[in-house]
Amino acid sequence: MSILIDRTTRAIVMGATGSEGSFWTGHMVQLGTQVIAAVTPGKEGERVGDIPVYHTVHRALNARGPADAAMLFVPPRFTKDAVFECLDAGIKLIVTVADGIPLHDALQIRAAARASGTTIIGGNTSGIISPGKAMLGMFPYWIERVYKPGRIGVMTRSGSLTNEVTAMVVRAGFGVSTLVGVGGDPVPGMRFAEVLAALELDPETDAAVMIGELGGTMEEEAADMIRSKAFTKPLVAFVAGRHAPQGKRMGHAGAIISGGKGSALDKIHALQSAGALTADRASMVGTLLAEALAHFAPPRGITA
Amino acid sequence: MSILIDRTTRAIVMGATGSEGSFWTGHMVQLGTQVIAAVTPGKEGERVGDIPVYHTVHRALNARGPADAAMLFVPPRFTKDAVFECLDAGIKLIVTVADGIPLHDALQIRAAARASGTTIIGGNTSGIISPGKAMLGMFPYWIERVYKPGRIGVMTRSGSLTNEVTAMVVRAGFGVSTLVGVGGDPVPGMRFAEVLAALELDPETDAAVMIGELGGTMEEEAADMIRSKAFTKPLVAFVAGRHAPQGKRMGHAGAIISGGKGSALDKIHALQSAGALTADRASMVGTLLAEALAHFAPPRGITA
Amino acid sequence: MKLHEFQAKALFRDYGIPTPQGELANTVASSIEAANRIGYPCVLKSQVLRGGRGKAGLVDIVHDAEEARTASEFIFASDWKVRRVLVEPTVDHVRELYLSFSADAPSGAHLLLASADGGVEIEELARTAPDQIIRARIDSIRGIMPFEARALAYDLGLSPAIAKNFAPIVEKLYRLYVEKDAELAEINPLFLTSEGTFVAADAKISIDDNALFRHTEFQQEDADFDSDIAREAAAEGIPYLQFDGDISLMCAGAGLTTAVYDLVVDFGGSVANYLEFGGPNYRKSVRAMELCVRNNPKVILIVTFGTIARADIMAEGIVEAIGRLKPTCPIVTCIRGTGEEKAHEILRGAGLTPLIDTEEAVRSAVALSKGGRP
Amino acid sequence: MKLHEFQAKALFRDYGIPTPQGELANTVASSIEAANRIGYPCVLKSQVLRGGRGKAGLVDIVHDAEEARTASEFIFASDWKVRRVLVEPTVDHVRELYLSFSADAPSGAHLLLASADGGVEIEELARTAPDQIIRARIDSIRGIMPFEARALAYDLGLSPAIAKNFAPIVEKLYRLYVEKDAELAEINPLFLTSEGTFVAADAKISIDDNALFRHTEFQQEDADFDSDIAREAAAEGIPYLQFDGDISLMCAGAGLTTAVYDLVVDFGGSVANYLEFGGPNYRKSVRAMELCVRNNPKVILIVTFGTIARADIMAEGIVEAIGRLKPTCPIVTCIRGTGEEKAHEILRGAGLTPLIDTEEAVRSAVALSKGGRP
Repeated sequence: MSILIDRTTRAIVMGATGSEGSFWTGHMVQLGTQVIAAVTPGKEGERVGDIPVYHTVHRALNARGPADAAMLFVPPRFTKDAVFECLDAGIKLIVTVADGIPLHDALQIRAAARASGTTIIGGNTSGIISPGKAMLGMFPYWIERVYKPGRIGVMTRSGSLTNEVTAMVVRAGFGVSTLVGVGGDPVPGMRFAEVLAALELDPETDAAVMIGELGGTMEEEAADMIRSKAFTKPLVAFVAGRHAPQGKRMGHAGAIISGGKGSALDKIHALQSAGALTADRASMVGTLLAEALAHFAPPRGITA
Repeated sequence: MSILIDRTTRAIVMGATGSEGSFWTGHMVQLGTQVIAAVTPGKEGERVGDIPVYHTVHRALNARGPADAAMLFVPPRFTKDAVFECLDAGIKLIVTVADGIPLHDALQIRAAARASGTTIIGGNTSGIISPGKAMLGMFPYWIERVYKPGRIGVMTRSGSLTNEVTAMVVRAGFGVSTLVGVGGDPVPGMRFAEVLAALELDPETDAAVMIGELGGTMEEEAADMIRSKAFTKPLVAFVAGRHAPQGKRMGHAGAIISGGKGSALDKIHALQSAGALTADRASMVGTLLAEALAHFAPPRGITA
Repeated sequence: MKLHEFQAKALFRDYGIPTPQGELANTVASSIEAANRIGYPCVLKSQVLRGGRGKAGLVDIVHDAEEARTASEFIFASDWKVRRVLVEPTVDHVRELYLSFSADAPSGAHLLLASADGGVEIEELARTAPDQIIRARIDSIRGIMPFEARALAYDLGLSPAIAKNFAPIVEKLYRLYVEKDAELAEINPLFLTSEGTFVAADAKISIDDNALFRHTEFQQEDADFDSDIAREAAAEGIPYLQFDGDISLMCAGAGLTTAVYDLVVDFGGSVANYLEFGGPNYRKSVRAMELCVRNNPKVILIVTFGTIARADIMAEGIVEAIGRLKPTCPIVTCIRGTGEEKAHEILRGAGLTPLIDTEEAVRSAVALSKGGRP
Repeated sequence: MKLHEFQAKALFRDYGIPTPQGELANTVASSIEAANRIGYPCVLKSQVLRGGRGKAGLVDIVHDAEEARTASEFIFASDWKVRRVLVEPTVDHVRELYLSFSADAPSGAHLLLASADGGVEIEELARTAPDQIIRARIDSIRGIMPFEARALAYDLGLSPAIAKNFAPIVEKLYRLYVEKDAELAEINPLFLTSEGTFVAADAKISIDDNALFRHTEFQQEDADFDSDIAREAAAEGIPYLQFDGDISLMCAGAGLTTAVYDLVVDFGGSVANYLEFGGPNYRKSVRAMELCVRNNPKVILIVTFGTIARADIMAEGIVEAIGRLKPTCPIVTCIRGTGEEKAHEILRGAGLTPLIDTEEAVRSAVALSKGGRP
């Protein structure tokens, strides 16, 4: 198993006709993802590889049957509209890679996700991958040093850093069950705590790796999950931005200490005191994982 | 039993400090309704009879405990705000008598009711009464010729006509379990079909009387309920406006034939063909009720 | 409150929806001048709120000044009391579409209706070609989103280039509909030109009366009322409808008054006016009866039910009104409810015969209206 | 994008939120003239985007022209590079409140914060008197409703008469916050006058950079950037932060660049600039390196990971940039991912030593920055 996506997931892709969209759509299909339709207004009748294109989500679903998921390669200013189009069609998992979604749009996206019980991943993310099964996003899964199937759930706010950290997971002899990029925005559609809740239930995930960074409260919420025993598997956390100066945005829109809150050190402290293992450097992640799993008695229901 | 309200219902009243509000609040209490608090912004600390007044719904509930229902004596232009204040506080039954709620406000009220699973009765209604138990509204229950407890569920779009028709129910020897005034507006918060669904489940209701009128589609939806066996008890319908000319609003904002649809005759035809009994005149309602109940084998679960 | 076509089109232009560049004229002479300025062929459109102006010959395409004169003379001389004519250039077009927003009561959503086959009444279209009508429900709290306008355009079968021009018209009409609290905002026909652009050839907007308090920009004109009495009743806040029969109704509540109307017709009578007396207006007896009396009815029929509006106060008011207005026609009263006994005493004191059964009262009124005895 | 106080207050006035009637001055002389016109006492407020201007003595109440001269001379001579002073009358007030809107990420709502005890920083208030802060979450799809503003007013303990004046300020600030796509809209302090009315004594507004495309009314000024290089990087769309250390970072992705920043400091080095190279900018090697070179760094440290942005293309670009810019400092490269082998070939061909381990690369760069060997 894995969380959120696997070989049975039927996905549509919005914006698959663009150059980046078609590149990654091809790779998603190569990895095993069932892409049943593409949606680009004005391009119905065209094809992306073997995938037929429709003007709208409804038309795509009418023609091709129901979809479980939507992958959005849509510019940030049109993302809210695309997300609501998917919500309107009842799609329950939406992944958006757009970097630069307006804050108020992101708030409405998050609010709609909560109200409708939909999982919306992103924006500003590489997406989600269950290596060897399916991908909705932009992971260079073909680099074996970095992406290997396994039993570690990974969640991350960063794309580039994820490659760095998962390479360390692989180097330590582990692989990844599902990797969820929640994205680097201040208001992500899905939060770490929600990923942990899913990983907790996944019998094929033994432990979690969190790639966090300064800004926001997601790492603290994850610590609360551990403290309240809502997440009981080992968690190894790497939090970037320990030396980031107050008030400067470190690349990601969400990566900023504001009002004296959200420093990486505060987060590391919260995680440590909840019982998580924290890595100061990416290179430590593999060792900590091995250590944690050696001491960890798997809870009931986890298959060996 | 009864539907929606009874002696256990804990209600707040918004606008109870006005002259009409305080008159009817007094009568609601006299009839047995538990009114736990009144809400009028700016008047916290005052009292309406024995009932303490608060600035806001939240403050009222904080001080007096949870409420099941809210009765609104609030002018039409402030009704949407008051309804959303109650929704925000989690109140699950809201009755608003306001006559003249703007159409777009009414649409949002109806949409919010559906989204949140709340029952909103009105606007432009006399409210709801379970005679002998409780009342949220403005019924002259003290006129015994008209209001008597019993086993007939009544639903109506009109206040004045209800007195006329219920008097006939009483004259025929019956009484009322619960009377729901859905109101005379084009977009009521609760519709006939929804009242029927509740009456169907009420073991203390043997039959229903519907006081309809021209305009809208509520009577047709009620006919559909009978046709689909979602309502299986006898239904006697009186539909006003059989001779109303097309394109004129007959008093109620909702009482208009538009686009050739919504005539009383169409409604009567729909009801008849679904198996309802229809009364051309109010005076026939009692006879038809007696006739229907004589032939009706009460379904499983109805107590004698 | 219905807007005239020229008012609705002015709103369209405010919201960026293209319309023909017309001129308003209020005489035969100014109509011809406008037509000359605009050039021929052009179209003369009577500005009336009633439906059916086309069938009545009140919309006419004219090809020269002579035709313009004939047409506008016909229009201004008609018994429709036309006061204004909108003179517009004709617009070349390749297709007529239908587009409207209105309320969808069961869902609480706004209802978006469109058809690639406009030009006829939507009701006729719904009967003859229901498949041609595309429906969408727009969340009234969230509001319309671009994808909804786009989906409509494609579901109408428009080509991508034309869909791109259509979707903004949908969003603009929605904004107008919402911001102006319209019950209905309709473009029918919406012309598609050979260049792929859109022009609203007609415009129907009805503003929600209950929301007029937040739209002081809309003022009902005197001429928009059915009668002077109707206008005065509206100013007074008394619900009133003008008819031309024998019996003036003065009844409490919309539902009861409507039911009484039915009974009058059932029993062979006819109604002079519908008037709601009671509810918030139950103290306005004199004013209400005065409006009835001005219709010279054969009978005034009063059917009410007292609640907080006490029956005895109504009875007092009626007696006072009779004293001041001295109506020459018979008056039938059926006043029940709170204070009923005292009310009947008062009515008897004034020589009236109070009844308590609505049907009996109506029968009596109908008999009196036909010159019979009650 | 942060707005200056005078810009934010102009927006307040557009939205009907009262502010003191101030004047903007950009020289000592014009400050004194403004103060003379406004009358004494009045307040001189330096218009700077950094926090802490009060503690730095850049906000001053003056009681006569002489004090105005002394204060404004001090302000314009400070090393804060103050270019403008807002001169405002002082406002009599009986109380200072706090009011703001910002985003609440977990709920997707707008966060309304208020306190009857304003004047200090909200963070300080949160620490010292958390009970004094009233919070409300405003549905971002439905928007604020009057009851929410009213509830806030009463929960702050305001009397009915004052609550009636407060609630509209809340709704107006919300409208501004939403319509201008603000990340933060804050009034602190919000003065309550002895007449029971409100005046915004300060104004803090930050506009969401990602939404600036729909707000062409806001233009970043050159002087608002940390450096000329930062301004040029912004114009180019290259994420860039100005520091003053030894090592210029030129790395792929925000997370990795931030992690490299941490490592540099961990290993005892210092950063000259943060620069993201890669992602959409991976073909901008020459421009990116030029920006780094202008900081005269002791080392340029390149750490990237190729995906669709191929490592070999980045390597080619770097070699081209070196050829054109001929930087005099050493360059450390750590380029991995798609096209890695070819990339390393290219780098070696240009005399560089490609590394594949980030930590090794950072250690090497830090050593080089201290004059050591890698």
